[in-house]
Amino acid sequence: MIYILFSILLGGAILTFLANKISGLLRDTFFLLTMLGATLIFYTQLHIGGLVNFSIGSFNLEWGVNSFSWYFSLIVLGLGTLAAFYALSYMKGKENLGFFYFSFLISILSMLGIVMSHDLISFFIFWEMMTWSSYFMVIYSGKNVQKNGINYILFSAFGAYAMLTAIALVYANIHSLSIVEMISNYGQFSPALQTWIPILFLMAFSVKAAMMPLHVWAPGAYSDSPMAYTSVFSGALSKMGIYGMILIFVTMISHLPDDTWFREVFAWLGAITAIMGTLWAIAQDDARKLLAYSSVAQLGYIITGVAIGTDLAMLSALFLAALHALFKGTLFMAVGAVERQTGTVKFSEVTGLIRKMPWTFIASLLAIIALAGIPPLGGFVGKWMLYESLINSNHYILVIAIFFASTSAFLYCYKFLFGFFLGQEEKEWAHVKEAPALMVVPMLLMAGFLVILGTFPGILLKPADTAMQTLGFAPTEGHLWSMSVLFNAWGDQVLLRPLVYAIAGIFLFFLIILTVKGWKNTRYVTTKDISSSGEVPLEHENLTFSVNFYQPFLRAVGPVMKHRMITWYREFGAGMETIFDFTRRIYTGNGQTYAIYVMVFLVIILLLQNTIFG
Amino acid sequence: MEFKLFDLSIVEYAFFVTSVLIILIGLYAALVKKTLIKIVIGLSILDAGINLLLISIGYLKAGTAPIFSPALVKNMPLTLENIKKLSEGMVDPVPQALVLTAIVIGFGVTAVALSLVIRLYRHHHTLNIDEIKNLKW
Amino acid sequence: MVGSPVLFIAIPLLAAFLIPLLGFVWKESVRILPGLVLLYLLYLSLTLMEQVVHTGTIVEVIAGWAPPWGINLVFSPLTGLLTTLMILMGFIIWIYSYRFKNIDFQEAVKYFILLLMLITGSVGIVLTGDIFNQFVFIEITSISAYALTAFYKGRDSAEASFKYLMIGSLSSMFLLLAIALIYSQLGTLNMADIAAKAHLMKPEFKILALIFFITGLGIEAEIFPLNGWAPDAYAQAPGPIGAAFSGIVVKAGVYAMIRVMFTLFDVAGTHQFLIVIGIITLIIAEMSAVRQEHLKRMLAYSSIGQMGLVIVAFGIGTEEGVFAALFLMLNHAIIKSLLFLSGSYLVYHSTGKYISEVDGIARNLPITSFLFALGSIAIVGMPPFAGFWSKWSMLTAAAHSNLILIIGLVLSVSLIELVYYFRVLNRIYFFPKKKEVVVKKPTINALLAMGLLGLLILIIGFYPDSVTGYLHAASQSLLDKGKYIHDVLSTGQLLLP
Amino acid sequence: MHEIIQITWGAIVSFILAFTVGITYMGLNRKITARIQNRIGPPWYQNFIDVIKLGSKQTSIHHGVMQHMGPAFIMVTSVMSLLIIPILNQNRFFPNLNFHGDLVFLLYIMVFGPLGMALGAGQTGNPNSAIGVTRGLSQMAGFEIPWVMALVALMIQYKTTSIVDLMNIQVETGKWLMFSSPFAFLAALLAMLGMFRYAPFDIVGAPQELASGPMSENGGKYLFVMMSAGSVFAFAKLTLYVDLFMGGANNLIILVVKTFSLYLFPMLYGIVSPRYRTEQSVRYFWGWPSLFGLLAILHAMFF
Amino acid sequence: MINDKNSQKIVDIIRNYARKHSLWILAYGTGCGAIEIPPTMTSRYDAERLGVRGAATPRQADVLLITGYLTTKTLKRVIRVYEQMQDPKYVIGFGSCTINGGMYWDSYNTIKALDRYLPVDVYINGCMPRPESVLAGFAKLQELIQAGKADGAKKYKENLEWYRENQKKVIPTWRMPEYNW
Repeated sequence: MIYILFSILLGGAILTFLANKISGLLRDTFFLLTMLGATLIFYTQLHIGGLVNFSIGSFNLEWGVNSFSWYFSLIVLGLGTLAAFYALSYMKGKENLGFFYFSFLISILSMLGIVMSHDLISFFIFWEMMTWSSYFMVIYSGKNVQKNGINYILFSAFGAYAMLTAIALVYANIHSLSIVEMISNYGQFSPALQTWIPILFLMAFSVKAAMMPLHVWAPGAYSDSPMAYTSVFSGALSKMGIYGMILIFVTMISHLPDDTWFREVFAWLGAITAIMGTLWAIAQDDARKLLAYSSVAQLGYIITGVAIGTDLAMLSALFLAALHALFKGTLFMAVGAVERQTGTVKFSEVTGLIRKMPWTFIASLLAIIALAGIPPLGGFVGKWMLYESLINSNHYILVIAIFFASTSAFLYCYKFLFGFFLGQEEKEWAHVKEAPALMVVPMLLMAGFLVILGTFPGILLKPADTAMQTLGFAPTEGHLWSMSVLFNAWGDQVLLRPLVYAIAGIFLFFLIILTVKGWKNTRYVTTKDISSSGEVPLEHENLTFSVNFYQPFLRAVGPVMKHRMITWYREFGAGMETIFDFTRRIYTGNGQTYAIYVMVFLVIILLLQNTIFG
Repeated sequence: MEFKLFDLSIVEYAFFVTSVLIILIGLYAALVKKTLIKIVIGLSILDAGINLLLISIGYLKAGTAPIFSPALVKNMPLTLENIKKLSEGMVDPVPQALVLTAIVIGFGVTAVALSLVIRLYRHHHTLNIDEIKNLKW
Repeated sequence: MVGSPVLFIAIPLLAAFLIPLLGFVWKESVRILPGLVLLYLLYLSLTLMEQVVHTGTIVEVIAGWAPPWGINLVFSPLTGLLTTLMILMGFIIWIYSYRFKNIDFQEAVKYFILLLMLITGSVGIVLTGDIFNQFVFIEITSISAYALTAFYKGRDSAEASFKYLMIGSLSSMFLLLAIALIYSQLGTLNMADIAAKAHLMKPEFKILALIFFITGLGIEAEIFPLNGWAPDAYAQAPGPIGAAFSGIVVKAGVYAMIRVMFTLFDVAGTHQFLIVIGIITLIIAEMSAVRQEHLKRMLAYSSIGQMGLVIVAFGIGTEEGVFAALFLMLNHAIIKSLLFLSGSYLVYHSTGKYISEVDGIARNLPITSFLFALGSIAIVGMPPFAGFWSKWSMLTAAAHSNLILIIGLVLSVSLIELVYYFRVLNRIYFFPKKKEVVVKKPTINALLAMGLLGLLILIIGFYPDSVTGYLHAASQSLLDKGKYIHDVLSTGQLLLP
Repeated sequence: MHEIIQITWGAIVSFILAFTVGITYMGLNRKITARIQNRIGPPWYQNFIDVIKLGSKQTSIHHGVMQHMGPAFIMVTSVMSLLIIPILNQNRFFPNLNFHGDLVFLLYIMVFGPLGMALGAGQTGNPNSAIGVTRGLSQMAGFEIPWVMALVALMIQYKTTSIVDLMNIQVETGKWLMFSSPFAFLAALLAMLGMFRYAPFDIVGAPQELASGPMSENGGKYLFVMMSAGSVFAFAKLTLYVDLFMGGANNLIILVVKTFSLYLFPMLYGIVSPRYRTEQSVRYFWGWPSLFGLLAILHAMFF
Repeated sequence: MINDKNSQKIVDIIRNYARKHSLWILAYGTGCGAIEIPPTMTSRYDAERLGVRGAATPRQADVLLITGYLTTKTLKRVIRVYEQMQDPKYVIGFGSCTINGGMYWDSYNTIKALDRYLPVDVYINGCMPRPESVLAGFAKLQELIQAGKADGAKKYKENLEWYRENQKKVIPTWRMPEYNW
């Protein structure tokens, strides 16, 4: 079945690519059928525990599904399918669609491949396929390819090569590429290898998960790929990094004698990622950039959860991972909808779309509430579990850091909603219509799912729990919530529901009061009708406040943000290029010089012959 | 066969010294002189020096030509010992063969080099190698 | 037996001389003949290869003079593999350049003669078991290479050719010196014989000879700092010749060098020396490639770098290392040829061949650009393409020998490689095209040649088992020195014809 | 069903109580401010009059549905925190939803309303509102840090995130937490300044600069609900502080005394203070209050 | 029950009481009269004890205070502000200039009688009126509210066309949103 799944995706990708030459409709049909077919097969035919293996290049490859990978493929396929529907409408009328759909399907395929690989070599192959297929997406727009594209591919390759080194080391030591064998033999490695293998692996994974020193590719890459793909990119593809990290942390780091340091360092890196990502997100004017930095920040929380590694922390990381896919998918789609309808994604340009694109607004509002972790939605459950786990495992300062990040996150959350949907309704955007249904419905579906998760988090917590049991955790049901009282038993059964109902009840009660009272004498006025010292704003006068939105806050945190990681990298790169440029001057262009080099080489070797060939 | 290089008579010694000197002269011309023609000449000298060196390896004072003439092999069965005995007085033929080949090759290379020099001169109007470096870095 | 290894040298040489004659009869035959010859040789080499892998080395004695006196040709799995590769590359290059100089008949005659000579020489370097014979073949290759470099008769190609010639002359000088040294010491020119008797040499002379060999063959194998000629020659030679250089000539040079170092002498420290020199070559070449403005020059530096990588892999010295090195050579030949072939069409329209002139050319040359992209992605070692498997085997070999620093170095250099290849790719695909650029569409046969190479990349990428068997046999045969000596020297104990 | 009725009933009674007390405090604030400024000042019940007047406004306008819902959002926060925070020790008052009162949940529900209202303020299109919101959010990011530090210190020290547990501990030991964890109290107290948005942290709704900021487009019934929510929220916050640091209260009178004495602090501090700019106030909260918070955490970890 | 007449009466009493004692003023400092507002509000006269308090925006305000002469340019803004206020709303003309132009009676660009443009509930005489008279004005307004006679807004609505006509006479470029109450 796995073969069929993969061949459907691969064949579908190629067919879609080829069909592009024939007709657009055929291409769309192929694309959709492939995606739906893969999803259908995955959910109906694939059973957990199934394994296939075959041999290639004298390596034994093994693919299979377990609960852990099932959980992640859930994210990939769920988000992927919705994004596929979205993409049909979003990409309509753009160029190189065959290329786009091809890369889309290939990246879905490679992500599934990653979670289903049971051996390192196919893991790596799928990993790289994921890298280049997503690279195609990053450069799809053709803007900033030389900057963002190269950044992305360079960092990804750096990570991939780190992983390749680790795999080579493992292979050289145990002569097997099976992940299971690597894990079971891990204890027999030399102490140096025991430290270095996880570090190398984690380097690879933290690139994809955009962890702090290695995150600089993320904002550019996320914002440059088409939004239909960015939702998958940020929602699912970055989760592959998390997937790997969880594997490494659970199987390797816990066997290290001094794993505490390891965990502390990574937890802190995650927290710093969260803080810096948040701060930078606040400073952005481009919605895509804002969401990109926000993704970095959100992944920071997840990394912290993974690094802490207690039952609750891991559960929260898994839960947040799925949740992040949901809300960040929705938000990127919303940005895509706005981009498609208005043609720009700058907060300083677009305002007041709420009445023009109400459904998009509702979806983004719900997603933002979930992102901010505000109670009635699912985001709170994840955040709350993270805090509890941090407190339970005595990481107090981390709590503060995470809390700071998530409080500051409100700032950019508000900026997102305000920038696009609220504020003055300008005449410039009066023509804007709601996005097509094919774009709105996936967003609303995901947003609706977020609402349901707020009341019934068990829907996701149960598969997450099963996944964790695969990794060797005890079943978490029932014993996790010793300290807290919010969920004193399983999350969806006890007190969360009354709370959510109470919130809904209070809200509705006061909403009704507000609405009914003076119903006849309440009137709607346009946003031009505001109290601005008696002045009547003219049609062309834009009174929306959107430039330097959080200037005071940014001034307050200025010292932290003065240094940008990317400038360091860029200066490093420039320095290297200077060195390279200098180096190639060895080739002077004078034939005689080359001849002299030959003689010098000869003389040097003759002089050193005893050292070299001694 | 024996190791001959350090078992030298004065004549042989002279051969070696001369050939090394010629090689050095050729190298000097090829590496230091700036004119293309001189460089080509240097390379030719280099070739000549090496050829001389090769020849001198096979040189045997008062050796005979390495030919098994009918007169020489008359009445002798063609066994290994006999052949060894016969060839003792002969100059080693292999280096000569080598040199012949090398001379031919050197000739070819020089011809190509000269044609290239002509073309370079046509394009650059100079023979100074320092000025012919369009291709660099 | 289908045919003997002699045919690999005899037939193309004969064909090369026949070409001008046949040209008087039927002009088209000038173009067709090399192809037929190469196709036959390809068939021959493939069958022989199959045979050799299963039954063992074929040693062909020329003119009945048994080793160590006569010249012999050794068709072992290793040499057979390289021969097959070279013939294959030659054949593909022939397909590519079938319409080359379509109008100018005389030029075409020269071109095909030289091309055949180049292939003959390279194949001869690989096949021969005689060291002086090898020298002769090296010279044949070199002279045809000089001529081919200068083929365009332009200012720059003459310059490149002259530089190549200068350095090449030095190379031949050192080779002759080394041969002279060996001959004066051992009195034999047969490689197997030398290998068997190497311990008889005085150590100083052995090392001296080795150093002369390294210098002389290093020039052909493009190791730093002996590779000053290479970028110029690669960049100025016609596109298919660039491919031939990187796919055929360099391979022969590396083979010769490795043969000398692995089989002829067993001096301690050669492996470390190879590793060091390979890494230096790799790093310097890749560094030079980053800021390169000329496309073909960039490819040339990349080629040099790859050869450095191959040398490092040889330097690991284990069977895995040699396997990796051979695999790298194979992949490099295929991929770099593809890059040269497609790259020369990408800059066909320009005189400067600047990288900046390929902007947005993918819209006009979709297939060529795609193949270039495929090659680029493959050569930086991205799975699931061919380059990945060779890089991977190289890494495992290094890891097995505990050379972890080398892994790090090689991979960080790969990052540099990635940068400059992707910069070009981005330009090809995503930069706005300049209005005035009039693109030259590739001919059908060129597309066929490139497509074949692309197909090979995919085949090896998705099914590396298709070649690994041969590579293993080849690497074993390289390392098994005793078997080589035995195979050669046991052929024909007859003293006289 | 019975439970739901009890909760609803409790909610209504608590709401009325909080509303009354909160509004009275506001009135007293005005009175005391006036007295300090050597004025007679309005009567203590002046805010009741104001609220009734706002409620009896005949017309009102809104700029869209978000603004219409804004006051309901903020009401959710007020009422929910009121329901979660136990009003008296051992739940002698209506237990409502306070089942033990989870601090993390409380922290998050406390920002629910302001954000909702901020959305409403945003929809008005009035630049002053948006500026006010950004300032408010920035300031929130400021004062939440010492506040959370204080709470985390408590959580560490007593291994619980439940408010009720913390109250019980104080009842059992007979020692108020403001004495047993003084740094936490200090940090929380300073954070409270920001929470109440009195001077010097009143730049959010500064009437002279921003025309009352986020509320500038709200009048009539909207302002009425907001004002009620504000006073209820004020009472809820004060009760929380009393519960956490001052041993809770055994009956309503003690509660009122304690809350009022606590309320005097931001009030009096505000009267004599000028106004900070946003970044100044943010930096203020990240300065001494956060240092106290850190000390509190260290204190909790090592003692 | 709520529609019951008696209970409606009680509600009215409470309402009027609240409205009377909670006057949030929007002091439109048009002219020199604005200088008298600070003494009225600060400790010497302390209008806050009467429930008078400044409001920041017209949306929140009950009383519009026109302090002093009103230039034609300002009139537009004043009208705008007035129309943005929520019912019930009152206008106090402050100083002689709002009554008859005062010392600007022959100025070309001040309006002479505010009453022609906005429905004034209470005039405070004086040039300038002292705080005492301001307080007296407030007291008068409170009286009117208590009696339910402060119905300027109603008048304005009823006679909107007349007011508009007057307003448009003075303001040449009339560009205002519709006032539809």
